[in-house]
Amino acid sequence: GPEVVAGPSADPKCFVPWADSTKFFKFPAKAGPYRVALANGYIANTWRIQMIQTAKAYAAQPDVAARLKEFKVVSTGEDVAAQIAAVNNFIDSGYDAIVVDAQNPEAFKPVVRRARQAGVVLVAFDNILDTEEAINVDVDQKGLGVYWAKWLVDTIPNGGKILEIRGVAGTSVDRDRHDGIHETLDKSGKKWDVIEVYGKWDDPTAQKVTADAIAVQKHFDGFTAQGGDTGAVQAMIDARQPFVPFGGETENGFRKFCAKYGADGLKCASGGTGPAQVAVAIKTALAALEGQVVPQSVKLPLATAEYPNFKDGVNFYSNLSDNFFVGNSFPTCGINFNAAEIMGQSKENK
Amino acid sequence: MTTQARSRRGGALSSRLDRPVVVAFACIVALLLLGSLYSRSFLSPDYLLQQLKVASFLGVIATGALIVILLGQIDLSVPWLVAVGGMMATAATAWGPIGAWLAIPFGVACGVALGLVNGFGVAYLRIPSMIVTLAVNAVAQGLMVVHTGGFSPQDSSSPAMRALATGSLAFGLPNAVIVWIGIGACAVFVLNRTTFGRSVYGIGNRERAAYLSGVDTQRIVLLAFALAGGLSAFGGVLLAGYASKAAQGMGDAYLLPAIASVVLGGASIMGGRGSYLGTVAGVVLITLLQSILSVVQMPDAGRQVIYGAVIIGMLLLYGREGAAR
Amino acid sequence: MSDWRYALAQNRATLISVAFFVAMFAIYASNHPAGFSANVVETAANKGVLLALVAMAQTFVVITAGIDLSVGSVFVLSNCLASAIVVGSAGHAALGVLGVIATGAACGAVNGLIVIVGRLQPIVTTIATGAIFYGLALLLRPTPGGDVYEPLADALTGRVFTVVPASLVALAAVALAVWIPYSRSALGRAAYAVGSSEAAAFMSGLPVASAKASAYVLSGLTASLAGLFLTFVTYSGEASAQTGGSYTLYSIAAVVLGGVSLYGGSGSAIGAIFGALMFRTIGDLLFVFNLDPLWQPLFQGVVLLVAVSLGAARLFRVRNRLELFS
Amino acid sequence: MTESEQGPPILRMEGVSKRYGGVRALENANLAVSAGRIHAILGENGAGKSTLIKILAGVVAPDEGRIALDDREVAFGAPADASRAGIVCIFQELSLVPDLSVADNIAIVNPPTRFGMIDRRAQRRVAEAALARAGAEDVHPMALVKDLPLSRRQMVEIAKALARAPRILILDEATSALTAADVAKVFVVLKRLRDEGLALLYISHRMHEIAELADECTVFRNGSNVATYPAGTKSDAEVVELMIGRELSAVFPPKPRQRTASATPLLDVRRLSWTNRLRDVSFHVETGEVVGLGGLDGQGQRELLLALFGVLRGVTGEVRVAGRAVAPASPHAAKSTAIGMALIPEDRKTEGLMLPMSVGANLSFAALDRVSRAGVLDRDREGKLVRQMMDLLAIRAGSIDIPVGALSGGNQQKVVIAKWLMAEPRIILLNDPTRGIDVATKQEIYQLLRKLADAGAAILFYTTDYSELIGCCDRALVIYDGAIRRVLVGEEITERALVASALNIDSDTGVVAGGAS
Ligand SMILES: Nc1ncnc2c1ncn2[C@@H]1O[C@H](COP(=O)(O)OP(=O)(O)OP(=O)(O)O)[C@@H](O)[C@H]1O
Ligand SMILES: Nc1ncnc2c1ncn2[C@@H]1O[C@H](COP(=O)(O)OP(=O)(O)OP(=O)(O)O)[C@@H](O)[C@H]1O
Ligand SMILES: [Mg+2]
Ligand SMILES: [Mg+2]
Repeated sequence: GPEVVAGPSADPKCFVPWADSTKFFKFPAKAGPYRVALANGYIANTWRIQMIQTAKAYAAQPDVAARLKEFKVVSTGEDVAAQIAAVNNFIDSGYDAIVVDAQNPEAFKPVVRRARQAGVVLVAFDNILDTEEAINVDVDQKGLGVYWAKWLVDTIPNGGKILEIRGVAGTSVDRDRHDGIHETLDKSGKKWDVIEVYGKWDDPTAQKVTADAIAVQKHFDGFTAQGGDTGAVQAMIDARQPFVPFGGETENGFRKFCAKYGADGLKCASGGTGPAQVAVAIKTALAALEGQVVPQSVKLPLATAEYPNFKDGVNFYSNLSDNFFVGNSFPTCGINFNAAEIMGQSKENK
Repeated sequence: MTTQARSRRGGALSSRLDRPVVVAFACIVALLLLGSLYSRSFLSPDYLLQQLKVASFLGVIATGALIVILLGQIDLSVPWLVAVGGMMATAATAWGPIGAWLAIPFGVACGVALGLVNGFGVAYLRIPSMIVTLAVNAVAQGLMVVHTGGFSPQDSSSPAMRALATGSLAFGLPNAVIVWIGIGACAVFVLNRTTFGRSVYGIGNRERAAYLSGVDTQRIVLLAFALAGGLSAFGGVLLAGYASKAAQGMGDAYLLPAIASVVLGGASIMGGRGSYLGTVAGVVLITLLQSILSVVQMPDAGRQVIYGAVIIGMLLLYGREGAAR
Repeated sequence: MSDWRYALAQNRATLISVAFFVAMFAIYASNHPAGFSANVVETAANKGVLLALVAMAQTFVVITAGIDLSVGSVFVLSNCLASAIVVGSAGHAALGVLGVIATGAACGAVNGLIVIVGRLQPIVTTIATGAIFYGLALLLRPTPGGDVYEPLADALTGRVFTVVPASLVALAAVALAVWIPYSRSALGRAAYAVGSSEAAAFMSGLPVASAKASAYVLSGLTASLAGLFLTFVTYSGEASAQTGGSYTLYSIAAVVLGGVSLYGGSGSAIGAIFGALMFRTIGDLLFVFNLDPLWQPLFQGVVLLVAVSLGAARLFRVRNRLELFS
Repeated sequence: MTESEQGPPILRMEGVSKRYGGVRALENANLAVSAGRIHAILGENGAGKSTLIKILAGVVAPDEGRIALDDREVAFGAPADASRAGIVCIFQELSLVPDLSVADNIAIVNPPTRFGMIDRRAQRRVAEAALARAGAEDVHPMALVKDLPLSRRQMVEIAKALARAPRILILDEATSALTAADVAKVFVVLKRLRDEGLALLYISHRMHEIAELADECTVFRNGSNVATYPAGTKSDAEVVELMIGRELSAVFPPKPRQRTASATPLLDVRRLSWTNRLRDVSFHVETGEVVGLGGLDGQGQRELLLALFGVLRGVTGEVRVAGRAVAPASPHAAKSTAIGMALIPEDRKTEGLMLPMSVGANLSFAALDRVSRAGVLDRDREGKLVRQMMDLLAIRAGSIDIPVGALSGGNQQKVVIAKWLMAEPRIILLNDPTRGIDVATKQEIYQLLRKLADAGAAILFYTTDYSELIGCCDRALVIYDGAIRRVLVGEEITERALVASALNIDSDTGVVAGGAS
């Protein structure tokens, strides 16, 4: 297992500790090149596909490739037990570091223990692990909710009726973002009436529930969505609901709409962390393997853009897919994928 | 004996209304009235048209499910055939001006192709449909993942797809509903007035007897699955038009509702019995139920419980098998 | 034909699934970077046993010519429940285990009641009850979490005699304690009879209702054992609709791969268990072959398609085409 | 009624009625059964015999009426109740479970158990004993029922009933698929049971069986009992009149004079072989000819019909239709106009009909090409043809829209025949088409066959009933072990000749060559 040491970390600009109390790890330095594995769960959506493309692209960058002996990716589907088995297999097969996008953040206690015993560096991202024993590269999900709500509070002068389009029930991401939104709204002192629907982070579903809500409620003063935002805007357009402020995620399609209709009232705050966070996770893993000091919990910055700052080719891409997630730059970590790079990656390989 | 007691004719020689269909439509009205206690808007034309529009996607998909269920089979490949339809159509849109024309037929054709694989497995390899279609679903998912990752595909819908799914021609009637009516009319015709339809009912009732009657059962089954695949994909095309883009998970929410609406409409899951009108009722019921539960702010847990309980309650009203004696 | 030829013919489907599993696992283990080690087997076993139990649950109902699309939900519900009540002291945890099992059996009883008394088709009944059970799971665990009595979890996911995975021992125990006595009892055979021909079973004066009811109750019970085991593997509970849905569908695949007829009346849970282990090994093959990550789902789909198509080989031996229709 | 030689009835049914929708299956029916007697029930198809039995067995609940057992009124809620009261029934639709073994089936109700589990050794002993008692030692107790031919299943069904030690044993056309040899064995058993003091109810459409077996007969017509009399006190003609309410002329239509063989027979089969079940079968059927297939059951007759109809795979040899070589690979191909074949299958419930579908839809199902254009049905034409066929075969159905499963067995069988006639075949293959059919209907079918032959069809007719071979066929092919053993022409077709060649007893030496396989 790693030694718990005092901060700061080797690269304090990139590896920002989550809180003042965050521990710092120092693993015994190993000689490279390393065998690193990515244990992904579900794969069949754009976010995950993009994430895997990014991981491959990052691992192929010359300075990273030089430090890697092997980079292996396995996707095990929805089933958390299969993912646990995959991580165990990686441990047994002698990989030096394992990067995980967990299906269920709570389910990895035994795995974390096993990795520790085997001296394997375990780094979780996106859905981080509920543990202080492994490294988490963490998005501030609650902070994202706070960000959207704060922006709505600032943009809508007198409060009003908000449609909150939630994600998948039963997940911690959904809960954290929801909590962030509500705490902020409640504290604002304005009067808010929030209607909640579940859009499952999916455009058609979000569109359908939004359309239903508009048909029944007639009018909203603001929107906030955790995903499926493009669909939600589409539903506004289809229902001829006048454009109102919208705090949402970082889908390319959403930003396209925001750029196009911003002047007509669709003022947006678009924030989130794109799939490129996998690169930060790999970077962290490599740093740990090399014996550098890293925080147990790394706080990822949010990639945000607000009305009227949507610029084609910079923070959205009109010629690319709507499903593409745009928040891919972490300048403090020297990670700055542009869209074409990610989407074109395997085309060049093939 | 159990089958005879409450049996319905297949291939309608008469067009008397089924009891399940009548009750299902009554349930729809009851549901709306119940909803209107929460908000008058549930009875507004806007809301109802919106529901019909959304129902038409499920309606198109459930049409395929009905045909397969009438055969006594089941199609579990719906989720990813829907996705294939939407994603392939939008991908074709990128092929310049021809692409815009080809988009819809191409998407549907891809669904038909995978449907043919289903049908081939069921009819010629005699693998239980539940499992071939499951495998084909997995293959379709695999293909779409490769497709998304490897070809940075276009996934915005063509204007034609948009118009088909969201536009409206006359009297504010959404085009999607018109498309559904068209497909429904074809389905009713095919099931009731053609040798194909009659054969489907026959095979669903007793495949062995149909085979010995000189019906080319294998070809019929193959065709039925191809048709179902095409309809799933077309549902995906419409859905992509509605959302103005295609995405991988877009079909996930359609498998169980499609089966449930067919059965809520009075069809027997064992095959050979069921009508299109019933399926229409089932589709509207499911759509309304989901929508109302979503709008009345029911937490997700409660929504699931009520959704399941209402389906069972309604089936107990009219969907029961005959008693053993 | 002599006796053993009949016995062989009647167990052929099960034996084939065993053979296929052994062959596939041999390919997997011999290509595994860590080789055929106790760790590798334990990992595979802990994962395989979950699906094996769910497949066994599915088998009970499929034997009666029904289908249980709520097994996945019962599995998830039991997982959530176990993560809340199989905690604390040993005694408390033991009571919790009983509570989980009882809940699973109750879920099965609800299904059985609706199918038998309500006379609804099993497939829709269980779609609907599946939603209800999932809703309850969500009520219990709005977000992932919970805990489990660790000594028990560690014992059951570890090894006995340092080499044999405890999970396999537990699976064998469940098969011996639940499946064998049931399938050889008069009630179990009535369940087979009902699945083969309900009319004939009724006319023969068999207890059709209790045969079906027992199948559904045992299905729920076994599914809850799987949920319990998931809790032991993950130390937590999660109300995941995806997990429920995929386990339900995989259980059907496993049952078919294990030679259980979806038309009812034939097959055994032993076959289904090996079908499940085989299905899991398909997933494991990803690990030993170096595939582009984006091609992995396609690879799995194609292997599954090929595996289920292998059953078609028997068609070449069919001389009388009418045999295809039974 | 004389009750001198018998005790008081142990079972009485009084004023029993049962309606299915508008159909009166039973109307104020009465029946009394005594111990130590075999009581036959006669009646045309749809007279209500099976319904009566089902009520007695607890399968169907009567609308009104009472049942008294040993003078105590009883009401059976389920077959298990009747079974407990000692009433065991062999139903017209078999009640065997296809996926279970013979032994499992025989011991299905009360299997011997040890520690709560079925004791398979004991069960096997029970099964072997029951099979031996029924005279079916050739059935292996571990064989699956679904793998057995129909005639063996009937024997298993009988064994199963015997194993349950009944007080009252009911056989509803339980011998309809059995050959004479099996029937003889079963009769020995039944007579012994009677002598042991059981009450037996026996339903059959075979008059000679009833003559041989019954002590007492009750005739049903239109759901009511019309007469009860001691066996042997009425002539066949009188009985038939009681059953159908009118006199019946000669049973078989007259045969035409012998023809000379033509150069190109309509159906010409040469050296047809299939696995080890058919060996070098060569024969022909002329236009206008009815050729019978005889022999013991299960000697390959069914396979021969299936091979011609394109159902079997790996058939070798040559088949010519009107001089042209054909090799249909499916019934679809065999039905095509180029070949024009029809097969009336063995089991109407699983092979001939879609029971829940309407009578009309069933009738037109094999002739969909005839009632459609470019795949679109012409409903007027369909309705017309359907009604034509219903009239032609005098099918009794409330309407063409009711499910065919609601018809009586005999009427269902007529629907099977009619649906194939609607397809206008040239070559008609029949697989035991009169099984379970009453005398009057049988007669209609014989006449129909002759009419079809006269109109230019070639008919190949397998039957387990010798009298049909004798009465109906121009020639009879006797099959033994997959090969044609003997061809009998015209007057040569006699029961003696048929039995001798069926058993493969060479009429010259009188030596039996091998047993049944
Ligand atoms: N389940 C049913 N539903 C509707 N009608 C029925 C049903 N069963 C029997 N019937 C009708 O009841 C009448 C008596 O039928 P039943 O089977 O008792 O005749 P049967 O005397 O046994 O004739 P067969 O000699 O043909 O077997 C027939 O008209 C039949 O159509
Ligand atoms: N399904 C069956 N139907 C008929 N007979 C059977 C069946 N199964 C087994 N038998 C016969 O019953 C006897 C006992 O069978 P078997 O040897 O399988 O059981 P066993 O050895 O007592 O039990 P076990 O399987 O627990 O070892 C054998 O003679 C066997 O041929
Ligand atoms: Mg009868
Ligand atoms: Mg009959």
